[in-house]
Amino acid sequence: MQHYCHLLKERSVTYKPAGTGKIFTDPDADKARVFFRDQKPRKMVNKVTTVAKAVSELVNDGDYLGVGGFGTNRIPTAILHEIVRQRKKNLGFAGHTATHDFQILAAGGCINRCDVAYIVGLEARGLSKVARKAVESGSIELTEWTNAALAWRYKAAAMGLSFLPVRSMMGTDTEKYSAAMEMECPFTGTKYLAVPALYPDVGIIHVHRCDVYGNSQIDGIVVADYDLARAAKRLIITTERLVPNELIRREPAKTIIPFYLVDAVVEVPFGSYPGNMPYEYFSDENHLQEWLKAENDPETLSAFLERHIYGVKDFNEYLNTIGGMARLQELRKLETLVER
Amino acid sequence: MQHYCHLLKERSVTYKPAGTGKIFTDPDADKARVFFRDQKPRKMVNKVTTVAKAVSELVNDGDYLGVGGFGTNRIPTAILHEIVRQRKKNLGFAGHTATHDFQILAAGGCINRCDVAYIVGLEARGLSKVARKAVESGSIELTEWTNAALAWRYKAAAMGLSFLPVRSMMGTDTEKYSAAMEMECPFTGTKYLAVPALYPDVGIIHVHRCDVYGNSQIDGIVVADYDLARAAKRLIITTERLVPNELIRREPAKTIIPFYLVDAVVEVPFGSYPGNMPYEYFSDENHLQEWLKAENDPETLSAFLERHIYGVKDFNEYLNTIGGMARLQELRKLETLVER
Amino acid sequence: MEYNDMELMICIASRYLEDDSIVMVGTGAPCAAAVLAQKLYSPRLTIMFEAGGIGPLLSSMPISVGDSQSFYRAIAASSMSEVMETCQRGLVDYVFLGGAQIDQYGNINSTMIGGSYQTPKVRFPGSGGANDLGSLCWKTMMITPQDKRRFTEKIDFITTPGYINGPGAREKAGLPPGCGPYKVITNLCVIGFDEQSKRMKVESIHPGRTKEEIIENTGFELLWADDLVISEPPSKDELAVLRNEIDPYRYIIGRQ
Amino acid sequence: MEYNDMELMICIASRYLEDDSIVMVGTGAPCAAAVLAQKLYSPRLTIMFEAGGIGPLLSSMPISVGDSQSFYRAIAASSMSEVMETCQRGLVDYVFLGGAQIDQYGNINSTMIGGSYQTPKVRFPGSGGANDLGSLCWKTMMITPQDKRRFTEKIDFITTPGYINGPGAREKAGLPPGCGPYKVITNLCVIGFDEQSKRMKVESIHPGRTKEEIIENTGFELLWADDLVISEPPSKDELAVLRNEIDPYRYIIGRQ
Repeated sequence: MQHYCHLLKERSVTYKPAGTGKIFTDPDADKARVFFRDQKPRKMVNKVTTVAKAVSELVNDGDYLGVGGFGTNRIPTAILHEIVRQRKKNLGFAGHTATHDFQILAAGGCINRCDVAYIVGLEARGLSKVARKAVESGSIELTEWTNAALAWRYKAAAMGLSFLPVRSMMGTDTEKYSAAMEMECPFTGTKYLAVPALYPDVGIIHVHRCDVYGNSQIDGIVVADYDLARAAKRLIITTERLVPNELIRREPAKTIIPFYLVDAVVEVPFGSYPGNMPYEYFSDENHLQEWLKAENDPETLSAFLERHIYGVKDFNEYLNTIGGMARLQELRKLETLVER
Repeated sequence: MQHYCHLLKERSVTYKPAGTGKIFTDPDADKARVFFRDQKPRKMVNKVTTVAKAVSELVNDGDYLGVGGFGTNRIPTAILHEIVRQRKKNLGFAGHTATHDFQILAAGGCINRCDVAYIVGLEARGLSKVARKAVESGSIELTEWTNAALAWRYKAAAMGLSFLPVRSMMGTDTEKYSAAMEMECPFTGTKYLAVPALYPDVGIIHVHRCDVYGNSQIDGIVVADYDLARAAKRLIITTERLVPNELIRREPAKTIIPFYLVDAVVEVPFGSYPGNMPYEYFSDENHLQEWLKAENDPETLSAFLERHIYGVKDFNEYLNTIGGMARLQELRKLETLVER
Repeated sequence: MEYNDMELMICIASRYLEDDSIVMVGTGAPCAAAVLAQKLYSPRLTIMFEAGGIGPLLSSMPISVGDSQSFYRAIAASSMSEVMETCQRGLVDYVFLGGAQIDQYGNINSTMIGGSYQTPKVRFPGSGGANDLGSLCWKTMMITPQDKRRFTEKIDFITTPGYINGPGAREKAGLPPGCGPYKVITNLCVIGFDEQSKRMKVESIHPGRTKEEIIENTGFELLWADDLVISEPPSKDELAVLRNEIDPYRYIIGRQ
Repeated sequence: MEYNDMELMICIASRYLEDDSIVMVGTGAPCAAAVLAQKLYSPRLTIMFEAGGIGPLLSSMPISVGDSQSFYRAIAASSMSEVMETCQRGLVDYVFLGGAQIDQYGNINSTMIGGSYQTPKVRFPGSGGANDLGSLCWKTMMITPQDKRRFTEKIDFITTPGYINGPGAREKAGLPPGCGPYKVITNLCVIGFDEQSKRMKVESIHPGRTKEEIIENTGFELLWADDLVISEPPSKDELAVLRNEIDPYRYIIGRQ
């Protein structure tokens, strides 16, 4: 009979900082446990509110944000705009393939620190000058990570741990500017980097449907939102549609986010605009290009932001500025996953 | 701005064996990577076979098994019977709420080592005398764990790691007879137990539907099967129904097990019998009671096993011995999740 | 009102589950107590099962904590790791555990008695998820008949941690601070745990039972609350709901 | 046949993707190469995207690796951690990466140039998942124009590990053994990596290009394969499928 008991032996090892980056959030799992015990709303009550109230009550200056979706896909645009509109300042940000989401907050000058894997690009569309300038000017303090590292940092928190071991980043400058620690496997001696659990102050996620309690379902890929929802100390859900609790209970295996993780629920149809909402509408590539172009010049950008964010009172008014329902219907037609 | 950089400091720590248990499977993630690279079937080809062939070709004497479902719920009974019928010997077993599944293999005398959290009971139904005797006689070498520890050991493997840190088991005899290691968090110094990744030689999972390639969907709770499917070196899927690939592609978010994890696919309607298959049929409590009663006496048990396992040629014949379609229809009526 | 021990224990247990909390239960009496609490005292109590079922609308009692009932019209049908990690994250308030032996610090044995680990005299079902839940949920509760065989000075195997050997021992062992045994509900009394010593302390004696009877049925020295009271017996309402709605076939309450 | 550099690179890249393997791709040229491989050489190639899409039937090219296209009629729509863990588990054969600079060991910079880390002269999009994929997938490939600015002796920032500084360096750093850069496909040639030194070695020169031209456009010393050949130019079939089926609007192949 084969055993692997030779792996069980006492030994001393050294934990070493692998990089010079900073840790912006407390990875302590015990403190998170106490917070979750005392502050997470285990009341199954109606949590429906407005975008304005959700932001004013749950997002404070200085908070650290985790944003759901994937840059221009299933992003909570309404909340991001409102954060800019309410001129929130000194926010921290988890930047794992953050694209238009980061662009919005950078344009608003809201961010002063960032765990970064990908923030200044918009994938195939080009780069955001505003985001880039914010980073190059040193106005945002950065710690370097990778997409997987940030996903795993959420996962560590979601698992109720203070760290997880990972196998990427090693041997690179990405590691050198991270805040990971070198460690090794207690059994095999395999080298690992430990990444600290990331418990954001506020998580913001846009979903396909949820009930008034916050029980939420997402169609298609979930990116890192399963773990973000569990890691976040406070969680704001925006949803394409509010649905009866009965509908959630009909297919409970689809529930990605149970109500007890959720602090506020807002129904925001077309809430991912100008991003893509799978099965609902495609991204508005024209508007995204307008954003990028507006960034070429500070005055143009000011006017652009005034027109689309500062000068409108809410997300529905923003949708009017881009062509309203007529344009939205076009985007619905462009969506691959809408059967016709 | 708040930082937690005081957590980043070099320090020496000691890893210590926490228990006297044995490790039955190799937790080495690098060896698993090479195995997966060279042996996992990334060919999207028809993998449909028979129960007899799947067992004779993929289960070897001495292998370590991981069984899906939850004891009497969504268990791969046909494969378990076939393992007994083919008189496989010296198998290892991961016992996280193993009930009727372990009972079958214990009755066949197939197991000689077990990572154990729960194996001799059948929950509210009572205890299996055969399973109990196998354990009490010392004929099965045991290492002690918990349900979560075993689920997390699968998860470590599924994540491509050699260990995961966990917060249970500490301070108990459960820990003392485990093969965990004491360690601490590289950031916070929080105490953890490290549990070794569990890569079983063979995983066996019963699902609601899959295509000929092995793309599999499960309705309802998945228990630990998401991770088991990823951890297993070889994977046998039995399915209530074979469905066209097109059906899988219609709802890709439902795919729990992609084809490249799967070595063999067998269609076995009522394949979890006498267990419960959610949305399909309820458990046969009468037959489970007969099993328990038969175990009161070795001769009765021999006759029982002869009648239901050794003396039949396959699972469909077994279903005939318990009353065939008439009985199965009754169980369909007893199922809570079948709407009427 | 007439009632048996099982009915008594379930009714009393149900009163300790606060509204707007999450309780992890197994099959049988704990599940009945949680559903009774939902129906009478804590309508927004969320019931969780370790195999993955979260917040089901239980029509009847599950036979297995992973059967179809355990996620019938649930708010989520998840996985064992999801449920266990929810506990590890600190979101689960109560758990009910059972066992063959318990000591004065609330340590529970559900693994084995006698002999050695590899060849025990009697092997029980084992931890299952009990150790995890007793380690990670905030308040551990127990419903159990009380006798000297079960309530012993030294248990043969610590499957699930209570307060181990006294104040600070859980934390020293590395377990998350601030949780541990909360109430033990027996056929004779309700036992809490002394804040200072973390030892069992009787808080209320069931109607018709005596201190002497409790002492006789306990293998270690018990502490007694200064404000020791007589337990409120099962109410008419409690019994009616339990008998008529929750367990009409007396699967659980008929077990005595 | 006439073809441009982008078409050439895509067609050549597509031939290196073995059937029955898994390839992780981004948007643009790599995705086009993978789909071309599927259509002509490796029908059972599985395409994966880092945001969670697995095995889609791509009708057109995604704009984002997380958009609806990335899991259109996919075999699974999963998550970033699922995809990254599949890489970490050793199941993903190929990954295509891009970058602003690359050195002779195949280390890639997609993070920044000049200045300091906190105030770089130019900040690029960053690693995203590139570092993870280059660390964890078996064979890293690159499609890139070749010039001295990109192919430099010393890159400003190692975003993604190549062979770091030579044989054994990846393993010493702690990365999983046995993986690393495989092929760099440029507008001038196909470059592999020398087994001994882990340095770039030119394997085939594209039709009409010269050794001198390659040297001129490279900021470090290249090795040359003993069996150096002329690359097979894009075939009629390859170009037809690429132009008519994969990128009819020339979004990618018109970029030059």
